[in-house]
Amino acid sequence: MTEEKKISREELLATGENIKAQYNFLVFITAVDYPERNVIGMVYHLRSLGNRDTLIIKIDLPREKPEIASVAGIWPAAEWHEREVFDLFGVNFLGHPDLRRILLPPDWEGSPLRKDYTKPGVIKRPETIK
Amino acid sequence: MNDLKNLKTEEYFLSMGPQHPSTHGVLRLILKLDGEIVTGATPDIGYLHRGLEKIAENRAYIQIIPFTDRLDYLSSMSGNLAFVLTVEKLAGIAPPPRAEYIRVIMAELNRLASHLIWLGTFSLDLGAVTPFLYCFREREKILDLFEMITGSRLTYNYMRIGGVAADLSAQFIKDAAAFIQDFKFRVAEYEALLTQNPIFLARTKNVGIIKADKAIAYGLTGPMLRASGISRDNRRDFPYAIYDKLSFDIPAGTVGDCWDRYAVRVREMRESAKIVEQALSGLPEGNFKTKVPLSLKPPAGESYAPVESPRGEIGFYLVSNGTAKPYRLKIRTPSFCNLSIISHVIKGWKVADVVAILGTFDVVLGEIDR
Amino acid sequence: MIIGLIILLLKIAAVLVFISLTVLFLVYAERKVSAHFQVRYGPMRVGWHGGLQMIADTIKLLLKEDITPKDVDKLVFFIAPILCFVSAYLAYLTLPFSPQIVVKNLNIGLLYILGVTSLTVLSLMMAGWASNNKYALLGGFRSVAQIISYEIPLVLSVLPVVMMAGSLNLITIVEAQKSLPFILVQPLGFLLYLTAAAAEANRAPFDIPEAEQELVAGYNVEYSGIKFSMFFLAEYVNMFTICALAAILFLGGWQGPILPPVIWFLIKVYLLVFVLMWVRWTFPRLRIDQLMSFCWKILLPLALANFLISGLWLVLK
Amino acid sequence: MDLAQDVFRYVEKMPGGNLILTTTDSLFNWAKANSLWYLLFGLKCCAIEMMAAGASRYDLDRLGLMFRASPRQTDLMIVAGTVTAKMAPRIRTLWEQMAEPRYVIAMGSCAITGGAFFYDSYAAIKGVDEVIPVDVYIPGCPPRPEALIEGILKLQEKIKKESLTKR
Repeated sequence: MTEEKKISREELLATGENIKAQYNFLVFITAVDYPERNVIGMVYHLRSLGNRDTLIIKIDLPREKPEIASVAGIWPAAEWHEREVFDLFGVNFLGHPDLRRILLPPDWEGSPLRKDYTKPGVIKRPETIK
Repeated sequence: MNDLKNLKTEEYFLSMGPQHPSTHGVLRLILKLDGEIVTGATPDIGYLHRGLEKIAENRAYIQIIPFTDRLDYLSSMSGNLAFVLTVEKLAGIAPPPRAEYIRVIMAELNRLASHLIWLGTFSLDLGAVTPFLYCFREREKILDLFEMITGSRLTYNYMRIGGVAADLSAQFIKDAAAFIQDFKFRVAEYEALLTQNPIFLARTKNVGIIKADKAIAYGLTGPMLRASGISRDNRRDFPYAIYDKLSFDIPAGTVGDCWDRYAVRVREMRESAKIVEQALSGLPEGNFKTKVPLSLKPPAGESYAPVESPRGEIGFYLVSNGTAKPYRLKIRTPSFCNLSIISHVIKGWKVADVVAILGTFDVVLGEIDR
Repeated sequence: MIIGLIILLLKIAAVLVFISLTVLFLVYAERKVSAHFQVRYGPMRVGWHGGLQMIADTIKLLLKEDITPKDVDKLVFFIAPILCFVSAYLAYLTLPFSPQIVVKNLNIGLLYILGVTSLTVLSLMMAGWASNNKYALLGGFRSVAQIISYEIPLVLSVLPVVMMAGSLNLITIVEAQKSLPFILVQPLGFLLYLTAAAAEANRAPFDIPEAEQELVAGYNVEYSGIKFSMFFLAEYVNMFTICALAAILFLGGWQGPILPPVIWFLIKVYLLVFVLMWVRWTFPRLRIDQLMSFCWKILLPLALANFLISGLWLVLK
Repeated sequence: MDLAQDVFRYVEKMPGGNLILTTTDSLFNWAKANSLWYLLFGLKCCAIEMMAAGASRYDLDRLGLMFRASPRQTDLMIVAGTVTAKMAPRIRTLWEQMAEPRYVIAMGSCAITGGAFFYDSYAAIKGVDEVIPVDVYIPGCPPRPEALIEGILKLQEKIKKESLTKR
């Protein structure tokens, strides 16, 4: 059974504390960039190892200053996932134990997975399948 | 005695990797050492980060399949399978039954090949060179089987949305069955070299223990989780393809040490051999592919279909906006989550144990870094 | 006197040539033996079945650039490989291949060999320290801990042989085994000796000082070209030495029917070399603390017990 | 190398000296070509094929290739996989640590041009030859072990044409 929940960013920590006994397994955390809505959508994919339920939590963050509380204290697995989102989307996780770039070199500029990211030297592939 | 008290000792840092014989690619571990004992560890990944998730946003769905090969290059079939299942789930395509059987056969053969490489490199990490070559001997036979059908040894690009790229030949079915028969004896051979070897036991028993609650908290999947005593397997829990029609065991450990992780994987090889046997005998006749347009436009929405790869749960989180290209493709890879626990596990062990523990993690940097 | 000196020098030169050839053959043999264990062929292209492989390797190693990294302790870095090779080589000056073929028959031959082979540890430590590399340093430390510890069971395991032969002279020890080789009366001693000696020569499963999977190449990680080849060759020279010593002390040296003594001697030595290779390509590697506790908790008590029982038996006989 | 080069500079000047030079050249080249110790270093999928090439069926040891883990003791670096922006400086360092004479094989499309990651990738380098000089290119994704062996044979041919005086 898959359930989807849309909450605001202030509710995240409280919700997390409430559900962590049931949804004890964090599958992944990721983000999706929606420039036309001016929003970065966080996606938390949780699972209950007991009855195999899935819960997807979605939170919209403003694109200019994306900040959200870290859930690394609730699900330790979140630590690396949040670092990855920080690295590739530039989302700032407040209260994260060790927020550094994880995949890219520390001196990298920009957040590559944002839709408007450009880097000189990157060649766009010509369309072959119409 | 007084002199000893005044002796100044200090901890030092040892950078292991990105080029190191035992980091299985380009993983870098920065170890803080007190003599030989590890007091702290910081993994440094990303030396193979190619930006697959960004590339996927500019590709048609069918063009992404080859990239899924290059994630977990030891078991490309799992990556293929996870991706096509995700797209099929989103677009509502049902592959023909024969294709489902073929997918399972291929995925399980690939699991064997992947576990063989793991077993070989793990024994190599412990200093036993010969099992490594024995494992590669059997792996070559599996690769021959793959080559017969897909034409490729490592990156198969075999699964298609709505089926598979090519049908199994009669020769393949015959050879695969013969191989599985032979393979059962070969597993016994590896076990004779390692399982009860006192040096091997001394190096793995009670080394690098991961407790069950810790394993869940850090999101471990696959053999890593099962070795800690939690029987979780996507093949049984979220059955895909035809796994619900097959009978197989989910081996699990008790302690969660290196030896358990070794034993779980070795037993999994036997189970996989069993699965291939069943699937081969039950292979139905019929079409191996349904017709799917080249520029597939799945409806707007999102989907996630977890698959059990040899390393754990691999899944593609796909967000579509109704065009021919995915809007966002997040790849949840097992090694990435499994590795996140490493700095907690290796603390307090010796340098030699770091190598052994890392060996049982069975990481593939291609899927960690994406 | 001068003629004697010339003969001595010629003998030394002959030993050097012999060692070089032996080592080349040993390296070749190891590659071939390991290959055949591993369902491979090993070197095949250079000469008949790769027979010239080692010559190519040697010439190449001599031609390689000899790197001295910037921050090493240059003098120590330079001396270490030389010391390593020389200490390995010195043992051959008193090693009898047959009653006639020996450079200098010393009365304390056994003591001398045990002494000079222990010098190796100094060179490994020097190499590890001077390289200014943490992997090398770890390798150096490990080798010190390991070799010095294993020295004790090694010596204790050969003492009963000395007691039975009543001499430290290697030729006399062989002569004493005319009726029966000491392995038959000292089987435990033989096993203890071989184990401790394998550890002494850094042979797997005791090869932790250069454990490739952990320490990349251990103490010789920064060495290239000719200096590296000295370490590389010294390892095989040592392997031959310990096997030769085992043959002399336990297997009755060159004694045997029909064949000439030298041939018998080499047969026995190469048999032991093969056993060591067999072990190396079969077993995983021990960890440093397991290695040490194995030495102090198992080998040492066993060696002491063996020593005590042999002594009592000799006295009561 | 340096000493040898000095000596043979004079040899070449002497009339008839070329004969000696060619014989030493051919001996040295024979040794270098037949004793290529490669660096135990893999990046990606191609590294698995490199391992397979070293294992039983293909057995690089037949050609005299042996792996060493320390770059100081190796002659050949097989760049097997995608070179990324984060990895490129490390590859350069490794190459600089190798002792002369050293050779580089770029194995697989990724190491040659970036391969599948040529387009759209913000992190992949378009070919390892942007970082270090390459002697032999082996195309394929990944190349079969036979292709790797072919590449090594080509490299051996190349080494055998070298001369001590001009390189």
